[in-house]
Amino acid sequence: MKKFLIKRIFQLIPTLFIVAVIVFFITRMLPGDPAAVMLGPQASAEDVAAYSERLGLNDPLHQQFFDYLVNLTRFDFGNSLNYNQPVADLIMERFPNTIILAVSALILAILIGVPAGILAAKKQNTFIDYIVTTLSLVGVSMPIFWLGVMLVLLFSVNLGWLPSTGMGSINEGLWPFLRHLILPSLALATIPMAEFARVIRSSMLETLSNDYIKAARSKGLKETIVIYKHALKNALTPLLTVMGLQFSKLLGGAVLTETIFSWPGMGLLIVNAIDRRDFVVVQGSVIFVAIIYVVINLIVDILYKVVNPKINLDDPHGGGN
Amino acid sequence: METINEIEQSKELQYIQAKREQSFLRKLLRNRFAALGLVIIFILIITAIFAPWIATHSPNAMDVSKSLLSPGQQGHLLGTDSYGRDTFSRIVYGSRISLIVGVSAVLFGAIFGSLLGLISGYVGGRTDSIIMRMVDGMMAFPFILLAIVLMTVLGQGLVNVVIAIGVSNIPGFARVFRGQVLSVKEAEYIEVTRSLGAKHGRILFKHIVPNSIAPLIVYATMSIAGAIISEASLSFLGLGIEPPTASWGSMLQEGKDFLVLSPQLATISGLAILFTVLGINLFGDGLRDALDPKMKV
Amino acid sequence: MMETLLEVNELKKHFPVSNPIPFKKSTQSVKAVDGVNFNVYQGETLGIVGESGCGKSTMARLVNQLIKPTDGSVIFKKQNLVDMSAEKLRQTRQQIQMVFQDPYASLDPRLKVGELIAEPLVIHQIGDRASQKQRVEDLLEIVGLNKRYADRYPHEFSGGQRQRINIARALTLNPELVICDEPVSALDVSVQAQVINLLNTLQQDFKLTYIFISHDLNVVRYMCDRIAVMYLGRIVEIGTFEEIYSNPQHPYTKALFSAIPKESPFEEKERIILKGTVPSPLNPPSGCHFHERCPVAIDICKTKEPRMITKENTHQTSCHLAD
Amino acid sequence: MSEPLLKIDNLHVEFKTGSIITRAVNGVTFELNKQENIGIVGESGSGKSVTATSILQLIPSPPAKIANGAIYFKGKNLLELSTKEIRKIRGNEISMIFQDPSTSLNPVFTVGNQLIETIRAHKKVSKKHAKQKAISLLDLVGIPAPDKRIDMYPHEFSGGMRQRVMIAIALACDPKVLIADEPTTALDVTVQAQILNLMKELQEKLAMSIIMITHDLGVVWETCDKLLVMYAGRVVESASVKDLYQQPLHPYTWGLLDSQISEEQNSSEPLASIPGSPPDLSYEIKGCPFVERCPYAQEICYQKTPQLNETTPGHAVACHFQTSEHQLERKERGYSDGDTT
Repeated sequence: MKKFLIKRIFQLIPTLFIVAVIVFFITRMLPGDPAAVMLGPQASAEDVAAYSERLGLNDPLHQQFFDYLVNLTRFDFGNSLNYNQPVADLIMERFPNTIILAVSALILAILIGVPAGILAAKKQNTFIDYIVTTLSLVGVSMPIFWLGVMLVLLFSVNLGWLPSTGMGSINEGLWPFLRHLILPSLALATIPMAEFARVIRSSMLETLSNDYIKAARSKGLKETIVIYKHALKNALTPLLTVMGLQFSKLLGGAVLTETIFSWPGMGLLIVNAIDRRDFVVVQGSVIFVAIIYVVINLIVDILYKVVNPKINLDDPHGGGN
Repeated sequence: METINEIEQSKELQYIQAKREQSFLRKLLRNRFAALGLVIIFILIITAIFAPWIATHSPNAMDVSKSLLSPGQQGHLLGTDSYGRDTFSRIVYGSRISLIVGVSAVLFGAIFGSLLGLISGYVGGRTDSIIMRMVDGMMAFPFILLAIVLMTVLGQGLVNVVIAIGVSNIPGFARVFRGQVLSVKEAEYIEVTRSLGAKHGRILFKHIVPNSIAPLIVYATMSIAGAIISEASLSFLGLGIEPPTASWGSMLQEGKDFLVLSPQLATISGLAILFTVLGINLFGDGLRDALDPKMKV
Repeated sequence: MMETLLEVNELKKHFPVSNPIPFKKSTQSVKAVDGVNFNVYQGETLGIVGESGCGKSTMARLVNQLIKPTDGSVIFKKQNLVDMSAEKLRQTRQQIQMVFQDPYASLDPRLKVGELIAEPLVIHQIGDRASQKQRVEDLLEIVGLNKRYADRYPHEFSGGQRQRINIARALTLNPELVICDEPVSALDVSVQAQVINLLNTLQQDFKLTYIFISHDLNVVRYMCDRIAVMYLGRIVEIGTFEEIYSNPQHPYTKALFSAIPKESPFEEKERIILKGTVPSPLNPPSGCHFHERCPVAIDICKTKEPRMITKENTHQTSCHLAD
Repeated sequence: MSEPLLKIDNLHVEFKTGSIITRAVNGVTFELNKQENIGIVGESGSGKSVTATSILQLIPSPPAKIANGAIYFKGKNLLELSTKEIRKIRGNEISMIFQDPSTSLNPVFTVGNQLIETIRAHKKVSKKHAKQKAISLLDLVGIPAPDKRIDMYPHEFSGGMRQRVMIAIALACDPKVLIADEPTTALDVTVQAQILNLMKELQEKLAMSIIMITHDLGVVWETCDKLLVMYAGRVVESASVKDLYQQPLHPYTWGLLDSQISEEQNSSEPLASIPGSPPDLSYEIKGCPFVERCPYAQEICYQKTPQLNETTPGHAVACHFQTSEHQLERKERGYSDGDTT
């Protein structure tokens, strides 16, 4: 386990480095003088020159890159022109909101998607299975921004039950908070929910065809034990991968959901920053999301070990006698 | 000798029948869902090709006096938008954008991605490590975020949308193809071919690539669905196709502001995306099952 | 004495176990083949027996350089394959062909049987299309298959037929040495007998030399002139079958023979039941690799590696007690 | 003779894939007595494993379906039992071990867990008591340090040790019948010897009956009293092991016996083999299923399917020419080198 952790952490370094490189060069590829673009057309030449100097844009490229890396390691993403505060502060302010949204969507997706998938596998080729399969296929094909708009149309515009935008403060009580959370998290949960149902269904079906399931039945175990103990735990491994992947996607997918529902999270921050050409914020936020993404993947890998003892993470040849 | 011939004959018959049973197309079409998907895709393609004949109006013709008409009013099948443009015609023309972006972005990603995957998987060792770390790095951006950032840099426009979505597709293809190449590379028949003295080129293109391509085709199909959604998302965020070109995503964005007055604007453009993507996914699922029920993508 | 076709000296293959910390060389390795010596004579069949994990399959691949050895030499017709240039090796290897265990996995499912059998000719640019086609038809006939089968795909054949296709393919280039890695273990008994007969007929007809790897002692006994018994990466005993079978020297060989199931319900068999299981090649026991499981081990076995000693004629064994 | 412990009566099992129906088992009948060991041999696709898994109804359904027949255990027809009732028999009165011990143990649970759940599925005992019993079972099957090994995962055991664990699980509730489906095929020869030895010992100790499914006649000679030879989903010959070895009657059995390589086999003589391959069971078979490969085949063999008939007490064969009127003369090495395919 220790060896594995060391190995994984070593692998993070090049990945993060490449992330930093990509973001650095993308922002340097921006058309025109970044300082001028950022300050807008009404800025004077002096202002632009001063801002360029402040951003270090006049230094040679390798120097810029080096400074940028050094700042990164200090968790310094620079200052936002628009908000007039450090990007790190902005991120720390917005990120928890995205996490709230993403986690509630994930929970929703697990609570509905996983049981539905198990049920479909258990009742393969029955009416229930067809319903789950069809719905989950529609779910994965769903453009979530459209679903968001439709939810607003139905529940806010037509029925007037739930608010269409903004986030409620927990200080005002649980219900106002939840009222604001329901629609965005439902919209965000749709795709992972459908994905989980599909994955768990197919991995359950695959697991159920294994020899040890036949062996478990031959021991006279109840079908519920065979399915919920023997098959489910084995079927969880692929689900975990997908969960990790989907959770990371949730953080990214929140861009659209947050825009539709004006949810003050990272996604909205990035979209607004792009609108206002606030590239310091874009750069910082994107790197931050990428780091989170990488960390989540690491956690998923570690969880594997917990779920499946056979994946011997220290032994590259796996298993063995 | 007579009996031997009889046996041979019956064997031959069995063989032909078995071959018919196993035919890939039969398997695919026996799956009703896949057939339905194929029908949807077919309709989409027909619509895109014959858009000028199907559309009732010019998609970009504005007439402010006719803005926000309800479906059916004044000969506008699905009404008009705030500029008075015919919604039906814009939906019809929008199919072109979806199809072009979907197919070309995936082709872009598939060509570069599978090339990287092929090199990475076949050569292995340090080359593999370097390529895979790069792919990991690209993978560390949520797909849509990478596309957004790229669009910000590249600016709006059809070609740029294709490039942005195409680039975001590269790491996925690289991973899928690498995994496939790695497993085929270990197959015993590759070892046999090596033992016969075959050179790398032959092993790669005569054996490994043909045997690795099936999952790639399924993955590509599914990716087209994803690319169509991505294009719509970008256009929805105002980062995609330049107005006034009709794109389902931008139509949805416009419609969002008129939910109360004319809800059909947002509803219909979204449904168009949903059905297209659903059709492609149905077909992709069927394709996967027909190629190899055990294959995972 | 017959002419030596192949000479294997101190052949070793250690697979390094990857180290979690990058840029640091691994200290551990799996010693799959750990110092093996033997000769193969023209026209004979040398059997290599041993249980799973003993390194016999790795050795097969080392002989024709599908895997590069860590150490040692493989001398085929007086030429060392190990330090040969890639192109020279490619040419020389035409004379060494392989037949693998799994008849289902060893044929590319996307090529027709005709293409598969002709592939060696295409690779080495021998003959034109017509002559290649003729050769394919001849070969199909030689291995007892209908020549119409050339237009079919491998999945349309049974295991036995596929193994015939594999054999035809190995013969395409008129090799001198054929390495058979468990060629019949995946087949049913009756089919197994067909394939064995075919291999024997071909050996006579084409003056082939075989290295025949198997875990089935009965098959080896029938097929082979000489056998080598492997245990944990080393040869523990080698000799003609009569020598070894009538007078096994190494305790492992004795246990292996005693484990063969009875040939009839009337046979009474004295069994040597070995303790424990085969140790990991990652960490083989000191001294004689077998000492932990050996029923007759003495102190010296734990510390000193036994050397190969000649008992009679060609019969050699590496056991302290046989000294 | 008393009532047999287990009686399979005219069992038919079909597999349906698409429009194709494969008749994997086609009228198998046999009896198993108390403390008897029956071996079932046959090549792949002969229906031996399907027969064995059908007894406890463990074949996946669909695609498989028991189309006809009855399986009597202690007088009850197992095929008529409810799922709950059959569950009480599985692992309790009849248990099973499988070919590949590395896939038949669940990789994510400790062996102790898998043993204890079996015990507790059938006996109302405390967890602690069950664990005690589990340790003693591991000890019984010869696993060293069972109190420690009980908390280990299957992948920490070697192949042979895993099969021992499987045996321990099968024996957890003192079954009357043990069905062993190729229990040593995946194992090395020295390990096979260990396992067969263990099974023989345990059978005597625990007084059970064994159905041994195998393709290896050597395993049968080691362990069985009686032998059924299966071909194309049917029993073609059944007899006591010694009878069958000395006086085999069916041409297929001859081929099977002859293609075994014996010690006396002269390497210069070709091995006897059976030409061709078994028939495709997804087609209606007319006549004797072996007819295409039988060197003695006559007109009637193509027309009529032979029934399994006793020729002498305890020895039955399904061949038109092994009745009292006709008797085939077994040719020495009757199959010579039948290499035509």
